[in-house]
Amino acid sequence: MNKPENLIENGIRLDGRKPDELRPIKIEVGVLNRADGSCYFEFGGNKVIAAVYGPREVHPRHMQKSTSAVVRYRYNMASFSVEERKRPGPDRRSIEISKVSREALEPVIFQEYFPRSAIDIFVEVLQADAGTRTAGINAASIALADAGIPMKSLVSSCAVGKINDTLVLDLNKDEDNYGQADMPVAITKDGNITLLQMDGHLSRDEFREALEMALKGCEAIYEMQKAALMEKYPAQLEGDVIE
Amino acid sequence: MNKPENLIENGIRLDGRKPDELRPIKIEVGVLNRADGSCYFEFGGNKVIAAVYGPREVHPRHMQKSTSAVVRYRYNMASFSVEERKRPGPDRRSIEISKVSREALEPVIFQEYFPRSAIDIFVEVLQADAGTRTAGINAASIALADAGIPMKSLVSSCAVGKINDTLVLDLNKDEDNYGQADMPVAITKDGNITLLQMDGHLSRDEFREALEMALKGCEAIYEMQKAALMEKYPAQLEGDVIE
Amino acid sequence: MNKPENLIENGIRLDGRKPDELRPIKIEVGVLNRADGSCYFEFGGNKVIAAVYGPREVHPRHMQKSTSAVVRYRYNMASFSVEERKRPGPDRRSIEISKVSREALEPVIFQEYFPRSAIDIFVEVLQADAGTRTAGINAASIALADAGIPMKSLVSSCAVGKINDTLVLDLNKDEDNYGQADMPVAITKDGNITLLQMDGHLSRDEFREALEMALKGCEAIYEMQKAALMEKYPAQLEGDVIE
Amino acid sequence: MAELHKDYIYNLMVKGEREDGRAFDQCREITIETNVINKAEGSARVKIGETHLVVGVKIQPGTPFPDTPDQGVIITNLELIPLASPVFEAGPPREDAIELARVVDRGIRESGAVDLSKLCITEGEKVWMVFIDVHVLDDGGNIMDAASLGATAALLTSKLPAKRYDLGEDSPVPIRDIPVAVTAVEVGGTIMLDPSLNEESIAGTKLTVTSNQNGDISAMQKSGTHPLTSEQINYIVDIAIEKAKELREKFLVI
Amino acid sequence: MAELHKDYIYNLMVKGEREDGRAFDQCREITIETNVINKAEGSARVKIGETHLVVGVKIQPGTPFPDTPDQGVIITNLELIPLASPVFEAGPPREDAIELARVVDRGIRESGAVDLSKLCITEGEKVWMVFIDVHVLDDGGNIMDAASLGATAALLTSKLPAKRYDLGEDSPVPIRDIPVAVTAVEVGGTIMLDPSLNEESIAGTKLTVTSNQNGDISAMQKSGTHPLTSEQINYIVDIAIEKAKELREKFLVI
Amino acid sequence: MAELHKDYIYNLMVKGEREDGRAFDQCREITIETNVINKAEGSARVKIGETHLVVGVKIQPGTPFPDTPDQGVIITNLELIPLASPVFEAGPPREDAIELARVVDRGIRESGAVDLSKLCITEGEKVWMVFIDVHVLDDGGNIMDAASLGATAALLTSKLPAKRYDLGEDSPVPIRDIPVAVTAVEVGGTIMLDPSLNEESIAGTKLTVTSNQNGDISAMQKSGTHPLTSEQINYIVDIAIEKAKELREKFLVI
Repeated sequence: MNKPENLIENGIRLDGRKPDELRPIKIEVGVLNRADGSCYFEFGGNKVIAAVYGPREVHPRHMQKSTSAVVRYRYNMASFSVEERKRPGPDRRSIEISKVSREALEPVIFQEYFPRSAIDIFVEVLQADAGTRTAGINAASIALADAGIPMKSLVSSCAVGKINDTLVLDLNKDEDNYGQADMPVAITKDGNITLLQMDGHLSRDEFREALEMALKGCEAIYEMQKAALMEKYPAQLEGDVIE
Repeated sequence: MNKPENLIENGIRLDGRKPDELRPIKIEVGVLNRADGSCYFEFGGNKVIAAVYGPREVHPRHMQKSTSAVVRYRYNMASFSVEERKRPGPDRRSIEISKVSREALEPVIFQEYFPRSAIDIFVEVLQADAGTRTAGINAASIALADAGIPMKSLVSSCAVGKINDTLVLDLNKDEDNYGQADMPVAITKDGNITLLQMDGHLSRDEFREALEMALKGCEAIYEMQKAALMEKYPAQLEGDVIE
Repeated sequence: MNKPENLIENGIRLDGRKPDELRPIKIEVGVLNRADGSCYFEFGGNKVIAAVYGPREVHPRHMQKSTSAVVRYRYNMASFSVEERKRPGPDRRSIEISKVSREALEPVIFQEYFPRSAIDIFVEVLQADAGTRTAGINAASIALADAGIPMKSLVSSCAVGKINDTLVLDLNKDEDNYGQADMPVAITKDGNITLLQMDGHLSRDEFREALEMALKGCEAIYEMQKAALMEKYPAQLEGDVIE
Repeated sequence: MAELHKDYIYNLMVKGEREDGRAFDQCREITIETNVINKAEGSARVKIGETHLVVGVKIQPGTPFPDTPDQGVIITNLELIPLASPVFEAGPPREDAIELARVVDRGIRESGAVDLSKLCITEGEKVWMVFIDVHVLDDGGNIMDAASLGATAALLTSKLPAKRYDLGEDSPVPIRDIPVAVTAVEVGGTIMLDPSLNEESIAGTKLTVTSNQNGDISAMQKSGTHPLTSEQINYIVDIAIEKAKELREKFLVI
Repeated sequence: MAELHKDYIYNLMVKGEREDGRAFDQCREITIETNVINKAEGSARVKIGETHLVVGVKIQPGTPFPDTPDQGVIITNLELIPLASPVFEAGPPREDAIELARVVDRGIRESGAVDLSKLCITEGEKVWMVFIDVHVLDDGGNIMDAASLGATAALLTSKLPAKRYDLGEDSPVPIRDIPVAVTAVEVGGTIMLDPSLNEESIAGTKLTVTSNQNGDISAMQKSGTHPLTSEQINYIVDIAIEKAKELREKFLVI
Repeated sequence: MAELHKDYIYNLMVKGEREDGRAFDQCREITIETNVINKAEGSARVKIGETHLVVGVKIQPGTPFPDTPDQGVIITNLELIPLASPVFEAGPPREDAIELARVVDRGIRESGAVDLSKLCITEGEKVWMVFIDVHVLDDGGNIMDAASLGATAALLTSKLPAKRYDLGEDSPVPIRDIPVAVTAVEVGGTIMLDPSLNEESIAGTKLTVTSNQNGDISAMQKSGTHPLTSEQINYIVDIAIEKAKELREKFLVI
């Protein structure tokens, strides 16, 4: 797509959404056999799959922690997930995303229950359309629950951006390419913020508003994550921390 | 060489061979001082050298097997062994060849005699002219015997190919470049097949015939391998497994 | 600079120096907080900084020596230290320089005092102007003393070169680029030679003269190194090995 | 897998049975879904039993190899990512991943499945580069056949994206043949098609046979350390060609 | 750092104090020296407390990215070399070095600090490539802000070396804005600016806010595993923007 | 080597003897065979005592370096492959292999052995790239001198393969000088030429001196941790130049 004149007109975005509207979300829990927990997550044009292995032994040994589990997170894009073929293997972008995504999830995991062990989270992006890191965190959070890893809360994530001087929820690829700012956020169910990145241009007031908007988006996603888990595990979740 | 009109005419190949004729073979046993066993093997225009070290300690430790030796095989082409200079170091082709060559030899080695140790086989291609992997396996098999590694049998290897719709033994470079199929095979002295790869085009019947042809080629090579070892170790080989 | 007609005229070099004159030297001892010892060394247009850590634990373990310390030396050029930006990371040149520099310093370190431990020397070239390896060795030698590593002697280093058929001390970049020979040397205070490299063209007699010239240059540097350390550690050095 | 379980599978086999009730020459259930990745020029999701992978084909202009200036280029990659199995590790592909990729690649290349000369844009300068990337998501055994099926299925639905590069109208990838790889394992003298993960773990050797529409063989690969006899090989070739025909007709009609 | 010392710092903090006597919203002493490397097109040496680094800017002609044929390129590298800390190791940059480099880079890029369109020499063919290399010499904490300050200061003194490449007269790098990154840490609910190494080691989370001349935000990065509340974030944003203004006026006047 | 054996060699040496009966300034038996690899543009097999290596020279057109647009390029590689010694390991070359390659390279480059200006095909665009690859097959000590001899011998028999690249007739590589490297070790004050593996293992330092046809020095390298005195160095230089003359006359006449 070439740069459109307006990304939003009369309060309606090019894909028909309202400013505070998320893209459609589809969640499947437990889609993989080998992994201890897994989740397929569609978020608009994004298709990601998360797998969790663990708690399990740590290799190499010197990475063990004596009083808690090591959490590892690998965000990876399939070569065919983007317009221009991506070379296989980690690049600087994916290494940074892996780091902040891990840090977005670590605070909810009871790591101290599993000293000397590893909890490995793998997120594969099969199709990318802006927002892959937030989709990955949403998927990973469900996969952790599916793997039975004890957690204080789910983590829910989405971005807020600015297009044509308007704050909008959950940018798609075109809005990201031609927009003025992008700010991915992740929160726990209590509204504590575990991921925050921003680039572009926001005034101090816009930032405050954007953050509020992101929190609301995350809350909506949280309900969908919970529903997906309830459907798979109807009994166990009654009165559980996930709720 | 540009593509010739015919690779075989009146049953005679461009290098003067008959369809079921091997290229000249020259074998020297024990050509290296540092290695525990070694063999220089010329196979037509191929010049390869194989060295065996072991049984010896395994590094890194976690590669040890508690009940048998680890066999490792490294096939490597010298930069100057081919027309266009090859970049030093392993590439995907050499990694695959190393794997199938190792698997061609493992069944004849009494690995269980040497728990926690390594048997390292190194094959260097100094000059390449199609068939380097078969030359390497032939050389490695002799080098293993030269190193005194207990073996059930030697392993003998050669390829069959198809040129101008005719099955021929042991393709040279031009036949490989312009031919229709190439099928490297390795066997033990009992005719058990330990290596089989094929690419090109063979009908079901051609394949059966080609396999027979390969077995005969391997048997001829086996005799030469045995003779070379007998020359070096006249006494020991009497009545031995190598026979 | 394009190739000048003469690099030396009437016994005066393009930068105004006499043939046996060193470039200006500036030494600062103990410039870093985290390192156990450090030294900033300016040698004409060269700006290098050396840090020493140790004796400390060796990682990975298998690099330990049971009866002495391991000395490691990493010479590294900042990307911006040269005219054409240098790619970050070690290259073949820096690996060789690291090796010969380490070997220039090892003979003066009492390695046997610290079995199973490491003495790590890091030299960063911030600005390069020919002679970086000699500047690095001079800096490292002081940093070792600053770290309190027991040493038999300081090591002092400079190069001799040939320009317009004249032997000159301590080549600068232009003299190096357009000169006829370059020969870096390092010595202990007793005049024992711990580094010697040469490339270019020297007759047997020129070589003898060049070596004498280098030794004198090193002796002058040794006095400056000692003075810099005396200034920082006035009391301790009285009657010490450094003297 | 525990030794006890290995014995169980082995003993079943001796009785002529498989853990999942299949006949020795029977494949597990297969599903293929194409066009699953809209950023790719072609794609397929393949499930064979518990094995699950996605193949994406990316196509873009590039420079031909000097020795084939008038032919397009096919590059096949396969990654055994750690998401797909507890035994896979991150990092550069290991020998098994490389072998799998190269056997898939040879199956396509040697069968002449793609008419490479029609992938030439300007001789010696610009040709279509076809990247086949196999992304394994769940290793339930026999990745080989799933990858091969997926690669062929994805190619059959792939388009040359000429429009995007101002090179005219999009067109399908020029397909000439439909290779299908079928893998058998040998366990204690018994030959079984389409091994499950458990069966793979007790098998000494696999043999993959890739065959064409006319029943000819275009690629073979023995993998593993147990020797095979000529008879075993000829038997596998026969049933693999039969099975390939079945699979082709069922899943890969153009 | 020993546990005992961590407790000491923590207890001080509870009493409203910092180890070095600063107020919570006070930075350590800062010195910036520019043009310290004459082989670089621009350079700066920055010291913040015990943290010490050198930033060098190298500029040379290169090929633009296909999607921005009329714009120059900025590439930011940061190395945590083992000279600078006993915990840094040689080898390819790790995730913290990569994160630091990318946050410095985004601060400059997203603020529009450099007018990239003026770095175009021949559209689609040749543009200026600006390499910003951050060489950390001593890690005393808060490398982030030192690196950002250094990068901006070095850019402000950088020249396009047109003469060397026969492209006309040298000229300054076209600067449009002056971004400044300010980092705060959160420790047990308390927010502190410009953390020392000891403070960093007990902090659960850092938040870096990069702001422009007009007080707008151009980049943010939360780093670390402790969650933050909206209130904490908004508070940090406010003081970071104030502090950035101070630093800009003190150190980065053009 | 066992400590006992080291002592034995050392004690012999004190008595003025070497393990293999040579004089201190005597080389082991040398054989050089050229044109041993027909795929290479030049090649040589060198044996010095138990040391055995093959040098292959590959020559192909390439782009000159920007700062020497009218000169060909020489690139020297040396690999210490694990076939050649139980202590060599696979992987990227380590510091000793790199040092060996670079000393061989400097010997050839600094002596002006090859007239690089005659390797220019089209100034600034196309020059001959000469790759000298040293493949060590058996490490019996003093790889340095064997590699240097092999490189020179291979160059002397190398051809520019102009025909293959449609660049006219093949012609010999333009040789101007014949550098020869000679290495001595110092053990407890004694200087020995051409060290065997055992001698190397007890030596503290090696010194390699590469000299030209006219007896001038073109490259030197001290390697190892023992210091040398000026006298020792001057002595080594003298005997190395003598020995180089001998070797040149015996093996390297054009």
